[in-house]
Amino acid sequence: MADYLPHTSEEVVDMLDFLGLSTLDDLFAHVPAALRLSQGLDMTPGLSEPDVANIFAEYTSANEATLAKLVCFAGAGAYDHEVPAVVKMLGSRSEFVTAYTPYQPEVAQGILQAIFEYQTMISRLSGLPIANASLYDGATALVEAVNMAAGSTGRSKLVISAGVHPHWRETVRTFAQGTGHELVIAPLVNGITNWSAVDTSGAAAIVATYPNYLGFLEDLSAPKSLATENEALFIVCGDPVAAGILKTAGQWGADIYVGEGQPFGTALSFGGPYLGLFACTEAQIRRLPGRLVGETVDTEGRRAFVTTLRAREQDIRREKATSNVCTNQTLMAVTAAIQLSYLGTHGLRDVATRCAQGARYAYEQIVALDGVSAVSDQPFFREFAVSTAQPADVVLERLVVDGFLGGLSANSLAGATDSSLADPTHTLLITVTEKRTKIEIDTYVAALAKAVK
Amino acid sequence: MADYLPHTSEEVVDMLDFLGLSTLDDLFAHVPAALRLSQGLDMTPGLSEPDVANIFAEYTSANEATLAKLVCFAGAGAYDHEVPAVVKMLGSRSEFVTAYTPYQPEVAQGILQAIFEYQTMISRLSGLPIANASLYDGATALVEAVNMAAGSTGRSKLVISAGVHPHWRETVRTFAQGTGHELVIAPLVNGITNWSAVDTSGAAAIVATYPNYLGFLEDLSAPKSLATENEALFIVCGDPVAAGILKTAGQWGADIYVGEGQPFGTALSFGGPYLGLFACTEAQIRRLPGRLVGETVDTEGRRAFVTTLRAREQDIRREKATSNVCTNQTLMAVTAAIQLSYLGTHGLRDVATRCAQGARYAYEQIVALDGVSAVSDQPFFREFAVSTAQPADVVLERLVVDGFLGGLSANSLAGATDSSLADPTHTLLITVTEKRTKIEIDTYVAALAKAVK
Amino acid sequence: MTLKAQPGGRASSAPLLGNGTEPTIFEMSVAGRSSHQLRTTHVPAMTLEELVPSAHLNPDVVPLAEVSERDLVAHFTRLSHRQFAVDLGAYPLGSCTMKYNPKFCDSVAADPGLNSVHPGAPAALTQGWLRLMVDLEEKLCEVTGMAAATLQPSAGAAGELTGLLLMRAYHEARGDVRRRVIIPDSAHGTNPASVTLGGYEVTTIPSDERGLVDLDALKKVLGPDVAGIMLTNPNTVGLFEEEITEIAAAVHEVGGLLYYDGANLNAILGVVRPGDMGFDIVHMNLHKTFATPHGGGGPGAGPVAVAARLAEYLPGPKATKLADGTFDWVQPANSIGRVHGWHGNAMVLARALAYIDVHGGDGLTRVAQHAVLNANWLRHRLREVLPAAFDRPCMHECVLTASAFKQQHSVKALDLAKRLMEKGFHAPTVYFPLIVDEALMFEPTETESLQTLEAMAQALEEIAVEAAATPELVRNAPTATPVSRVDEARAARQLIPTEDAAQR
Amino acid sequence: MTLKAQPGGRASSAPLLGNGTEPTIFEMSVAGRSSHQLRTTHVPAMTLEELVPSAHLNPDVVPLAEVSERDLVAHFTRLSHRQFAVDLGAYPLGSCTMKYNPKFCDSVAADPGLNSVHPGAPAALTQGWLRLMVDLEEKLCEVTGMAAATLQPSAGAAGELTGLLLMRAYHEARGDVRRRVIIPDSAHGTNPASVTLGGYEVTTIPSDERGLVDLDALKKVLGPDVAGIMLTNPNTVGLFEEEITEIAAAVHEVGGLLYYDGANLNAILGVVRPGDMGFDIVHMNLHKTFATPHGGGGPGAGPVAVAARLAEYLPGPKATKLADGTFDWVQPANSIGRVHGWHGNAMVLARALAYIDVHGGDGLTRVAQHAVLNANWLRHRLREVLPAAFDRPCMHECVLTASAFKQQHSVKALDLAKRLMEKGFHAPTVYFPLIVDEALMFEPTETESLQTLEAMAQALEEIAVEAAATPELVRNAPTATPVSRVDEARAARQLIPTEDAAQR
Ligand SMILES: Cc1ncc(COP(=O)(O)O)c(C=O)c1O
Ligand SMILES: Cc1ncc(COP(=O)(O)O)c(C=O)c1O
Repeated sequence: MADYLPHTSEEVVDMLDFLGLSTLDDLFAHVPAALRLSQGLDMTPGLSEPDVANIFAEYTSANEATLAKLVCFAGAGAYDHEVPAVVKMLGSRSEFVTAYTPYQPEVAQGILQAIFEYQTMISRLSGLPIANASLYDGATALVEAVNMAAGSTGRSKLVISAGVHPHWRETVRTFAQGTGHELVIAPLVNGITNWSAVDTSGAAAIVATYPNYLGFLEDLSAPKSLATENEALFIVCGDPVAAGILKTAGQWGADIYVGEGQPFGTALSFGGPYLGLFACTEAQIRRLPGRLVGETVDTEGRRAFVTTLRAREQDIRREKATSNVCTNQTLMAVTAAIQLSYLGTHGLRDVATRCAQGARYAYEQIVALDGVSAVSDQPFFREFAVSTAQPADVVLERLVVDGFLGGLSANSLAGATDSSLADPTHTLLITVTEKRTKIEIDTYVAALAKAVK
Repeated sequence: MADYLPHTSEEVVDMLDFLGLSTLDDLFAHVPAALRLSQGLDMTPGLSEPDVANIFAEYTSANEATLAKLVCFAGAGAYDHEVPAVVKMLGSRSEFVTAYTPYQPEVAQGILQAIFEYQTMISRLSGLPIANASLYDGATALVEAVNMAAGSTGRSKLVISAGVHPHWRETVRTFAQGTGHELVIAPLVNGITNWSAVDTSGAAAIVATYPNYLGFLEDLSAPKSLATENEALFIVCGDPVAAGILKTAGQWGADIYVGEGQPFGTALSFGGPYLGLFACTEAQIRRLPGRLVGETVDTEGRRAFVTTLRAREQDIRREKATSNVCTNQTLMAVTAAIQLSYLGTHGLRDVATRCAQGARYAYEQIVALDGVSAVSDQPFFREFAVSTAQPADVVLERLVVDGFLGGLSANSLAGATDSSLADPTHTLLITVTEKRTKIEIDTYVAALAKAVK
Repeated sequence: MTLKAQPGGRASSAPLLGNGTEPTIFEMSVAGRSSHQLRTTHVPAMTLEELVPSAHLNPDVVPLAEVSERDLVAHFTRLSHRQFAVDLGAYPLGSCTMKYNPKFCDSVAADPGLNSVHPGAPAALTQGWLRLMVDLEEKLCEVTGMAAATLQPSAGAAGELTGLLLMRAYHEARGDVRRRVIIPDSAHGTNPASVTLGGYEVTTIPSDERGLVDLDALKKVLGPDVAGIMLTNPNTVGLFEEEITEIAAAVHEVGGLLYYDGANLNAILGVVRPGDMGFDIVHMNLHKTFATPHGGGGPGAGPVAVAARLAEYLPGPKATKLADGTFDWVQPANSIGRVHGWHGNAMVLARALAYIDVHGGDGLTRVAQHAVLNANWLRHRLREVLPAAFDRPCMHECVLTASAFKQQHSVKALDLAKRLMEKGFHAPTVYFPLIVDEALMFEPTETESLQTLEAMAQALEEIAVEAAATPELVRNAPTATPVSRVDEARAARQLIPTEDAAQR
Repeated sequence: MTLKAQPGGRASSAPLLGNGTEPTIFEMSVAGRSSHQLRTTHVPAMTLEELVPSAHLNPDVVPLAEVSERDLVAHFTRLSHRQFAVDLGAYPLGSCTMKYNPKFCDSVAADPGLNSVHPGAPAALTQGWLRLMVDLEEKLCEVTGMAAATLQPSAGAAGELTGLLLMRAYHEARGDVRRRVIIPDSAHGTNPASVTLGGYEVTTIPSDERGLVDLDALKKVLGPDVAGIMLTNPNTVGLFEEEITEIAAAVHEVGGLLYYDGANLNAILGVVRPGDMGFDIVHMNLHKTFATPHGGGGPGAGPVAVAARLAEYLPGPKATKLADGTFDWVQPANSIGRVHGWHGNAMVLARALAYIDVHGGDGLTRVAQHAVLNANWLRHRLREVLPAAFDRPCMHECVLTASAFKQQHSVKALDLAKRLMEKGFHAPTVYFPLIVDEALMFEPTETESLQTLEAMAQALEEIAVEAAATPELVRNAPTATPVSRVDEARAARQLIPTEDAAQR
């Protein structure tokens, strides 16, 4: 029996007395008796924190795929980047952790200013003027983006590259059940999108990705032209780390940028909470999903920050709202602002460069292995797909024995029959972040050489 | 190459320029050239934090005796008590961690009030009206206590029970080289002090301990009477956890209380930093070592706290000071205040009771084992000594294989020839805290049964 | 020498030393300064030009802040001193359940055994995580009285939309085309927004004078085109819908489903269950009821639990216990698909499970009892100062009205709320629900002590006196806070959403 | 119903919401309330009476605070908001080296692989710790230019006393009875206190007009009864003792030893070493030079390094590398014995080693260079406002004098310092060293930026103007802080050292 309640039994009696009641049950007298649980919940009784810690020790010990146990070459939207102690410490300050949404700006300048700084950083990394205060994750940020495009164009057809992460595509498909959007998937050829294979006319949005989920970089001029031609919005799903060296979404002409912000200070966390990045042009601001913080002044003329354009928020617009997002991922956004300030201009560039260097160093050795062949001759950033003679899942199983989470099989992400790949079950996605050392890569390549045989 | 310096190279040039200098070396021009290092330090160059983390991973993996690897039955002044997450979190708030000694009370009320609360708690646990803001650890707190007694009585003879922790006695002996105190050690018989074996006349202090380092509880009326008779100060070294159920030092008539505060929220930490507890009667206040916080008001009459009786501090009294303690262990004192507030009146009592229950439960099984015999028939609190047929160090080695840090051998603490024990090498000290479960104790006893054979 | 950058080592912006403003991190930036350190890898250092075709390279460098680690720490620590939080004081924000978040649950989530696991790792390597999810699902089903649940939705609103898609899938599987979802006028704004995104039309029904659903009005709008109804119970005015059984029967009768908005679940834990009331779909806000910290606006988690007949439509893949005792990802037969990039906000889920395990069934019941006790005590204690909008026993929160203050002293609910902040408490929720004039919605939660409630009541009594005697003081509040009242209109009129916009 | 206890959920004491006072934890206490949880052990529950003879049982219960975990957190979080710290802003407290403490070093110390190790565990089970200590000793010896070191002393003052006992042991081993230790009048108060406790008499020598040791004065007091001299170099006025070689020769000539008070070691890292200057015994303040956080007044660590001929006297047991490559505890041949209950403040030692490893030899040198650069820049920048006590290049800190302010405006150094706190900076050290009238001792450290120094200089310029124009403002400062100027005299006169004394 454990809880965090302050009331002593005398106080409970006094309080009930004040209310003219005699038992705690009396508080629920107006709840129909037939509905009330007579036996309480069928659940183990309360345990002390140390007892629960013991239960959790069983969970953790049953996880083989921790970073302490396996060296990580897996990615696909969840990356093993460095998170320095200073970022963890600042991001876990309890004023940030235990605050609510900053509805009262006078006592929430801490969160508000941090979000303002975050918005500035995401705006710069996306190359677009407006960034919101965060969305749930990359996948649902894309949902908001297509909804924005549909609302903006009054159309419902979405042309989406098959290079967009399969989970993101699937998520868009799920929510399209409500919005009625029609999805047209442009297939991959040679690892990059073949836009001409689909009919883009009447599209609300052209959705490209940079790099794509196989790791390859596509020239985005083509989809941009298609968007312009068709008066569709151009949505770019972009790896925000790539922005350390590669062109921004804005530079490619995007109207909307979405991305997964996990690499900025958030642990792998078994997939969540992550951070949905969202930025757009000024033209779209009235449809912006989620919150937006703006600079203003207080009554004494001092700079202050506040959530703004609230009129657009779902709690005011109700059924006319274009998004229902309320709670978002503020703490991850604050953490991203801290991590990006830690990295600074040159740090992000260094991280991105090192990713590209490591990936290339690994790639050249790996495609030379017996039993491995290239999937594409296109450039890549920090990950790439290769074909394996053995099923990729078998290869991964073997690599575990040598201490590696050796990547992800394409079929585990996209299913065994994804149209975009000749054979997902024999396609392995390999990621190399700035954390991977030459020795780790070399050992990994040696293990892979055995595993693919 | 890594550091935490803000200066850009342009700024360094500008700053040197402002000083009329051209290189950083010029700053040291007045340091005789012959003394200056021409090649720098003979040390590995700077490494990044992750690289250093790798070095530290080698240290940690070479430690077999962590709590994760071995269940702990060792004590002797360093105890494996529960430290809840909430205490760790509060104690690591960076305002507490990165502040200096509260010399400017207007911006140090946080630390000052926490110390005031700590002083109140230690005063109550010791049963004495004055407690200071902390000392280094139990051992050096005892040094301060005997110095106080010597100063107060103008004498230099110290009568110390052999039951006082051997390290503490040794520490007192070390510092007596400077003060010239004479140490008289009262031996143990049947595990408790035989005061009549020594001449107490002319003593500055009678130093008893409660419980003693073998774990046994002594009746302190006898040493108290001796102190009274001889007009010596009565110093009690006491386990502060015991104060949850046992008589306080004040109740036994102590003039000075010293203790080791590690059990109050501080990890085992390989022995430090710990927390020296110190309390005394009002009569001794002018000789109080370390700092003291007092309540007062600010110019607007609001309650405020401040370090007080500074006149007694070494930085003012210089060679006339009776103690040289400056930096103490404030963070541990703040942590102790947090932990004791977490426990509360009943929590401390529960912890103490459970220690006694666990120790007794273990004891009764252990002394019944073949190859183990009792050292004393005296009562004990959370630890006890037993005689082992095999050398205690051998027993401990065998217990490690079964996953236990099975206690400490008396000879590892007191040397092989400590006068207070028949045979320290065959004496095992066993500790049971509130964390030890019945299953752990039972398994331990079973392992011990094998190990002592 | 240019010294335009702001000092990182000056604390004038910390409230500890007065209330100047804190520079932005960009204002503290000096080109060439840095904090970051990278590990030694010995990977060959190819140039960018060798690595990537130049068409892809950004000719410019994206500018970020360039600060020392020392300044980084000072900046964000000072920002934290400009932020109210549960850990600093009472936060009676109605509908938000700002209870104390046990630090133990944070420590669970800080364990690399959970948080360093890649979400794409094969199930065989993540059995601990899958088991945790299965255990949590089971417990959430017991709490809500439902048969199965998805843990994927990231927040309450995401849960709502997921629930509506489940409703749609259910009806469509029956070839049943339905058009409308009924919502009471007191509902939270996310409900109608979710309905729209779920492809339904909203039919709003008025609350009656008791603050409850008007059963007759409901019956009038029910029909075969009604997909379902969304309710909270206790509802957003903190009252229990006593006719819920009748409501459920009426909705079910026309083939509609009942959706339970779980934002107020804290009130009924272990006392009464949505499933037993007749609900078919339930979302929970783990960040409310199960005390996972709100993070200044997220992350949350909004699992959705459903009755057995809806289980086949749940999002997938779902962590599932197999016959052999191992765990794997299984896709429900007619799943609506994913609603999250991976498996949900896993670390939030872990925290919530830890919270549930510590409490157990008995502890959760006590949570509800004490939450309701506190709200009723406060409501009754304040009856002379701020009357309740509906004068009946409330559940975990009470909606009071300041309309008398507005009429008599031109002091609005917002003014009272702002002034309360200067007296050491966070403001209650104001102007919600929309059906109450000058609403002040207090949710003290079970973790506030009687003494805190009394102090808050006294503060409100003081403010009531001030509102009469010195209304300006209240209207101009707060002034002792890091900034005084903020010009919200200007922020919207003259939008400055980034530092770069500010510079222009 | 009694409601005397203070609310735990009211934040009026947090500066965020004005500056009321925070109740003590005892004032928040309500009998019967609690936070603590104990694990399930199933150990048989004997009664106290069964466990311990009644003569030992306390008939009363020792009262502690009884608060909920929520109130516990609120109280100590609010207290933290009433506390200045390095992480909030510049802390130029001279002689204290309040530099930025890297969070990485804290993370090292948070590792259970280090901090969950019992200090009494056999050496075979703690090889990692022993190796860490050996590695640290080696690096500290390289930094100081000494042969061996003890890691036991808990702080600088403990190191001093240890050093004096080593001095004594050394002389006594030679049958050499010596009586006196020489100390300059500028020395820190712990030096003479340590000398007394070491059983020696203090002979104070005056500083000359340069602020340095007066070599002639020194020579006059030297003699065969001099055990040694204690110096800091740079000394406590921040100046390098340029004649250190001559001083060393003179002291050594009479058979005395040179003790180096390492409080100011930050100034000379990698530039010049105490051993090379002729010192025989050196203590270091790891909490200063090697950036282990000060913790509001500790813990620190004060290792003592010595020349080869003193190594045999060092405290023991010492972690030592054996011929076979393993590590064990070894007692130096003629050890003075233990000066710590166990092996020293181990977690502080680990932090310091991490700090040293990150910097390496090159980084440590940069630390000293930049610390000295900052101090000189500040001294020169302030020359018109606050002249240096001694007009020559300083090392890592500068001692300025406010005597003109006192004479002209009756504004004391303390007043300037208090006012500076309202402008966002911690005060410098005041009235130390004693030889400087109205001393203000600034040690900016290397981690403050040029912008911070400039802002601080501007703040002091503003204060100088205020001192002339509105001296009351400065004399009454601070007022914007959590409390205004504190009545120190009353605290001493009417001593209230505990809540219980306050109650009486
Ligand atoms: C009644 C009600 N429903 C739904 C929500 C939306 O939940 P979330 O913010 O987690 O998306 C809220 C949140 O404030 C709420 O109060
Ligand atoms: C010059 C000098 N010597 C010695 C000391 C004492 O060091 P500690 O406080 O670590 O005991 C100090 C500390 O302020 C100091 O500044």
